[in-house]
Amino acid sequence: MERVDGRRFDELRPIKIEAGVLKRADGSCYIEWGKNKIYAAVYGPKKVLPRHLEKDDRAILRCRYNMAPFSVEERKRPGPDRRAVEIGKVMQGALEPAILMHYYPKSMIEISVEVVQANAGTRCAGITAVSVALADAGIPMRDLVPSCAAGKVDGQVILDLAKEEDNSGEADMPVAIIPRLNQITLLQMDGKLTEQEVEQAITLAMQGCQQVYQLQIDALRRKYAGAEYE
Amino acid sequence: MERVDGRRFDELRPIKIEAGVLKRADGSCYIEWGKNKIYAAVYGPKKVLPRHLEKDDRAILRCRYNMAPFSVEERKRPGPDRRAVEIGKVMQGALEPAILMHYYPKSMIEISVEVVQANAGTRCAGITAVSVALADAGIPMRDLVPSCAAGKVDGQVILDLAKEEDNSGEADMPVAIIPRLNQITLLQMDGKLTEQEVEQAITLAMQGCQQVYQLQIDALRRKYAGAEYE
Amino acid sequence: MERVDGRRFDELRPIKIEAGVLKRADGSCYIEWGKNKIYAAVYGPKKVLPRHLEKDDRAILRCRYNMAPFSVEERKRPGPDRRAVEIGKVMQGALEPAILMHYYPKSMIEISVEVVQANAGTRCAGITAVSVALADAGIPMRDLVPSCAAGKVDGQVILDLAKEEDNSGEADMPVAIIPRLNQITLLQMDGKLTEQEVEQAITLAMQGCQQVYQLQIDALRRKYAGAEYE
Amino acid sequence: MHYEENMRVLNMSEILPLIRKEYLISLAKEGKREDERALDEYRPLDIRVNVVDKAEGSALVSLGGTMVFAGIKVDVGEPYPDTPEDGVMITGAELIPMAAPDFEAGPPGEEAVEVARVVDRGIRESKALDTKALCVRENELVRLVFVDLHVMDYDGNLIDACGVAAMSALATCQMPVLDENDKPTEERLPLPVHDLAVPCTFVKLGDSLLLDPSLDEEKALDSRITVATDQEHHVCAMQKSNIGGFSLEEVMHAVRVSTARGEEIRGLMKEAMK
Amino acid sequence: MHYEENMRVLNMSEILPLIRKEYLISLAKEGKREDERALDEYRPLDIRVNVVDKAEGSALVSLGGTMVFAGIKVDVGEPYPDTPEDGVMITGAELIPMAAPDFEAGPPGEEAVEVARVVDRGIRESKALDTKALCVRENELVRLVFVDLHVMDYDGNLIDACGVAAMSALATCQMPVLDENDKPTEERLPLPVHDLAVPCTFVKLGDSLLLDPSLDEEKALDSRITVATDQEHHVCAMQKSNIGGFSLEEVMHAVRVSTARGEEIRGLMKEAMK
Amino acid sequence: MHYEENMRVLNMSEILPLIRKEYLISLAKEGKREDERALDEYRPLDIRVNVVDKAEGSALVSLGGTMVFAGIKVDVGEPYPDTPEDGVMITGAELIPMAAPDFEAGPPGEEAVEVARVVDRGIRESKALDTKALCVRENELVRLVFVDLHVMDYDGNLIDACGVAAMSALATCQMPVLDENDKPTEERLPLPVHDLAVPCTFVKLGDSLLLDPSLDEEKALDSRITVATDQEHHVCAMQKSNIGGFSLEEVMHAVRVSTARGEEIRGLMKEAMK
Repeated sequence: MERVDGRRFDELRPIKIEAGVLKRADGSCYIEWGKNKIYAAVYGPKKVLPRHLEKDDRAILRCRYNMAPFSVEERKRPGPDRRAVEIGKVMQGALEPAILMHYYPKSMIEISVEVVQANAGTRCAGITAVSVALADAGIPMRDLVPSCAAGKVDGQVILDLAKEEDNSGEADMPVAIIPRLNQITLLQMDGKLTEQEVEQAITLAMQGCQQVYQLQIDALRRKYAGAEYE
Repeated sequence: MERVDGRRFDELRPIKIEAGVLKRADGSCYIEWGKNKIYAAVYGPKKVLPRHLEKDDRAILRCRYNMAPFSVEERKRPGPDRRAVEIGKVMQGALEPAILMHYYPKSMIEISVEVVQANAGTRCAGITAVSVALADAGIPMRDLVPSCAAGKVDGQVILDLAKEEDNSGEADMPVAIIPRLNQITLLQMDGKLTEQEVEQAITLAMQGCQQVYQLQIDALRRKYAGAEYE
Repeated sequence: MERVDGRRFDELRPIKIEAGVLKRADGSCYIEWGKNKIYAAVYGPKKVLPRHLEKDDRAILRCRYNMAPFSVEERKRPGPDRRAVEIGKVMQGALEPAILMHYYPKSMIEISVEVVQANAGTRCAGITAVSVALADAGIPMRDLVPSCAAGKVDGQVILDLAKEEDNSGEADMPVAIIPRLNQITLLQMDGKLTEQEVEQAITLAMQGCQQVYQLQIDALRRKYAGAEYE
Repeated sequence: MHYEENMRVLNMSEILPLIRKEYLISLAKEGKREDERALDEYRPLDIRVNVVDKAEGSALVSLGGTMVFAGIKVDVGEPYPDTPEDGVMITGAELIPMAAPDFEAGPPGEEAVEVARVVDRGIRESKALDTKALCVRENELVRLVFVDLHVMDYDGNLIDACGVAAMSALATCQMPVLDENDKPTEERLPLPVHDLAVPCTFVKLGDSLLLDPSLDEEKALDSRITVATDQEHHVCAMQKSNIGGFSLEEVMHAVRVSTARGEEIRGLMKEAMK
Repeated sequence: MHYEENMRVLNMSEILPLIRKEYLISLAKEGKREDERALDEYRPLDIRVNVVDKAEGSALVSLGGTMVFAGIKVDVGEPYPDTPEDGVMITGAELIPMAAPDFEAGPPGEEAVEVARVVDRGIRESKALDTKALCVRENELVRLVFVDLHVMDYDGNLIDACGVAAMSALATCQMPVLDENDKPTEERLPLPVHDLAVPCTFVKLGDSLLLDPSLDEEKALDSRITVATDQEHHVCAMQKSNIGGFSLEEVMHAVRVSTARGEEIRGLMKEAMK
Repeated sequence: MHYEENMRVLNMSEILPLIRKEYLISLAKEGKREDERALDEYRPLDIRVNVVDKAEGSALVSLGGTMVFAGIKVDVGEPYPDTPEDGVMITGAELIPMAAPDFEAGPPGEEAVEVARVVDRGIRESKALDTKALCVRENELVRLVFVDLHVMDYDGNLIDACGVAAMSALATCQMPVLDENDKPTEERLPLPVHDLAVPCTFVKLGDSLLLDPSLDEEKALDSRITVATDQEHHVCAMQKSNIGGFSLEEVMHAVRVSTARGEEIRGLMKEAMK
């Protein structure tokens, strides 16, 4: 099968990750993933506001996913819509299992993803960027959380759908994993897949995540050259 | 006069009341009143949130009246509109005098009415259902609060207007009473009535309330068979 | 140059100021400035709500500017819009330097301006009225804050633009001053002015402010006849 | 009476100490009020119309220390689907922070909503405004009449002050005539107003009904009732509000007083509109 | 397993004491549940359709103590610019304060948004609703299908109860036929529904997957997964939710059980729709 | 000076201890700043245009540690009734939580509103954008130009960073040409931009005016003033902001510096747009 941009079925789009790109945030990351341009920032651990959300034995995690009004074809009204609210929620579910939340009782970690230019796969790129930003912020984690989608286009299961592929495709399945634990912490799917195709797609996406994982580590290495990671 | 559904001028629509229909609520009631289908729920007494609303010497009562989007002819946007806010307020005024609020200082009783199918008279049916739900929740009361409307159609004062009668009628007057105290705790009216007709309509509505009162007691008897009520 | 309403270039529209016109407010003022009709009210010093805004060493000031829905040509939706939010902010910046905020630690002063009829220059009239209302409320101040605009119409710098002049004019510049300190505490401008014209317009506006200052003092004298002011 | 004692505990005001309430009740028992009015007497009522140039109709009403602007703006738009031949009246009330230390900025609370809806109902049900005459083209285009109530100073009894202000502003409203393209022209025509509905509000303090409650009386109230009447002395709207209850006799007393006082207020309105 | 221990600390429920969770986990390890169900067994599921006259389609679903109304209203409007030939389905869920002591009034929170979106996705991706057949005039006018989920009683597993309610209401919906002026007539036609998508939700407690979690099981959960399947046993939507993770094997187990149970639920739906 | 002492108490920053403010003031008195700039010197200003494919115009501006995206989307719609022959420019600013630890999610606060309105005013009043040329059909259809400012990193002086970003994005914006049905085509045309307005912002610290305040200088400020100038060195917008005041001389100093620095910034903008 020939893909629209000439990639192999198991090939990622070009990915560029840079850690520590913002001044104010405690940790930050910029990612270009194909034509996606996304920033991630981490603030915290800090005091919990409003107070009644505080947990005695661990930190709480707040995740915000937002698209700039000019990041998509039709101008988007500012502020998160229902899609963004859902993505914020699944991002939290994908990332929190990797963070040592009990290291910071009674505190809050705030995560932001801002999509400046969108082109299919923003949630995977966002999760990937956030976990680099978390590392940049010095938040202790069990592991980084790489993320990547698989899908089905023209009857074939392929990795990391571009916008055109997503529009015409039969299924899309974003996945995130904690590599050291071999656990899937993000899994969504829409489209139609047989049981076999589901297994095939998850397996392929998990392999993609492993590639993304290396890129995350490289980015942190570049930023903290000389420091040991892994 | 022949009424649209063949009722006598002083006859209620068929009413079916069932207490204790919801699992989570502390007290609940389902009422079918003509074509109205309404649920009432009571939570509490419980902690007051936000705290600054707390009263040292008694409970506070919060009333919510809401219609499901599909309960009326034209789809209603979710959430209470101005009409619903007003009904919530008069419901509170109708019910609170019957509740022994000073038994529960620094606490809150929350009441919900959800209209699933609407057909004229939802506020009367709602109040009727709520006071059964309050009894089901074991909240101590001076009495139940039955409610019923009277109105004027084709020049005649009649009881419990159906939707078609309300649309073509000259006046509608919802009433609620505390039977033991013979006090009117809900009274609204729109339309045109002479002084004499006002008196006639209130009297008729109060008689209707007495009938509803028996149905409330029956419903509680059915639920708490063997237990003594009254 | 002949102005639309026959005024000289440095002449104000007729201004009528009355202090102490509202019963509930701690201080109040009604101003008619040309065709503008505006009320100002002051509440406080009072407890700060929400508490986390409290300052240990001084009061906080909250300013609200609002137009009645019927105050302008096209009906305005109730509640402050973005223009009103900005005016509230610059009003605060104009007034706060004149108030002895550190006299009232941990407290709050609330200021309201309600425009009932609008006709160019509402923010200047509002600031003028508020500082009379502050005096009426007995809030200690370094000085009153008179306010007045200058602008450019048909190539000439003139004082206090009427609605028709503002619509056709080349520039408008609202100014407020603290006369005793000779400080400019409000300064906005839109339009096009040369450096020389800017200086000319500010100077003219400051002279207008001095005239307004006398009217403020007169209004307070009328209200507190016999009492000493200045 | 057993009931009364219970009610007293129940409704004890959180703001005014019980002792203050007892005092007002004992006064009322003797037919007296703090400001020396009779129980069925209004505070001074001042009505001024056409007070805002930018509004098509306007009124400024002072009732004791309560002060309210009503402003009317007339626009065009689509009718409601269930009344395709009727113009639309939309009534809103804003209890702005200027009017009282405890009024908050923001969307109308339940108090403001109730005021607007009771005022609206009185006028609507009296058929004072002939909505049929406000139809431009059936099912397509009708006049929209916006009635905005702007409460500047709150010293008790908002509903009556707002009701009189709204009715006076409507009755003196001059709406722009439309041209053939449905655009407003300079020409003006009065709104089709054929009645003057007037709401009268009472509070119950102990066993007494007090007309036109002052702020203090409102704070101490057990219960409140409003009766709106029209020119022909029909009752066109009623609203029992707040906690507490009324006997049938008390309601009928309120109806009778409202009919009489409503007529007097209509007199004042007509005077002001001259 | 090192991972497991960490996860336990991480996800310790704030509501239910750790001890309660440990108990449920130990039960599940033996394949047991508090209410004596098997791990892959549903609670009693009751489906009633056409329960609301005012809705074009409706269903009342009880799943254990969870109770949900779904109501369908069909209107007309413009298509989305990127799908000019497709009718539009809009799914909303309200977790009203009636349903649980901790549900707040106000706009839908993230929980309600997720429920609505997962239910919507299952139905949409199964192509159960033929949106092409809901086009009136390309680029101009299409049917809008509003699916409103009104949760009355919340006793765990909202997604499955809502999914079954929405699908049943759609499948029995009778929409009004339009006349030549695009106005609804009295004539009725079924919605073009060609499939019955069914979501199945599992929670992970320790190492066990439990189908159709009760409220207590939800409170103790480590992680949740939903798999929606269609008539032809295709997977049409998946959603991993909450904190925690799954192994590939666990996901595939959930897929297999969902396919089997989905078929049984479709049977109940068809029975109810007769 | 008596005034100065009072002001110092009045405006004492709540965030930065008084001692820090005193230090910055004493530095400024000697014409110095913490980052070694002159009082009338900008931090490094980096402008990049066409950074977002999906936007018709875009710019990424870094001013010291402050970073702002401006994105332009061009649509069509109705003109405002009072300007039937003019296209419409709508400027919005979002201070998203990413940009600073104390920026909250939600609708724009008064800070964001002021930034957007001051930036908008500078561009609008300079007549940089020829709105007449954006009219499609008088009274009916005009181009809508949405300018969205997305603040990613906040390190002081938002207005100038946003003003430069908005102006640069507008000046390089390529809007789609409309076909005969008013639908956008693939063809592109530059926006009719005829000037480059530039805002220059100063804070007053003690008796000194500091151009382009850093975050710390902003926190310590007594007062702030912005002067926007155009190509012909006209002043086209001014805004005094925050607490505190200026003498006439100080204002005129700000005007003179703004005129000179504005010209330099225009040079950088032109360089970036090549």
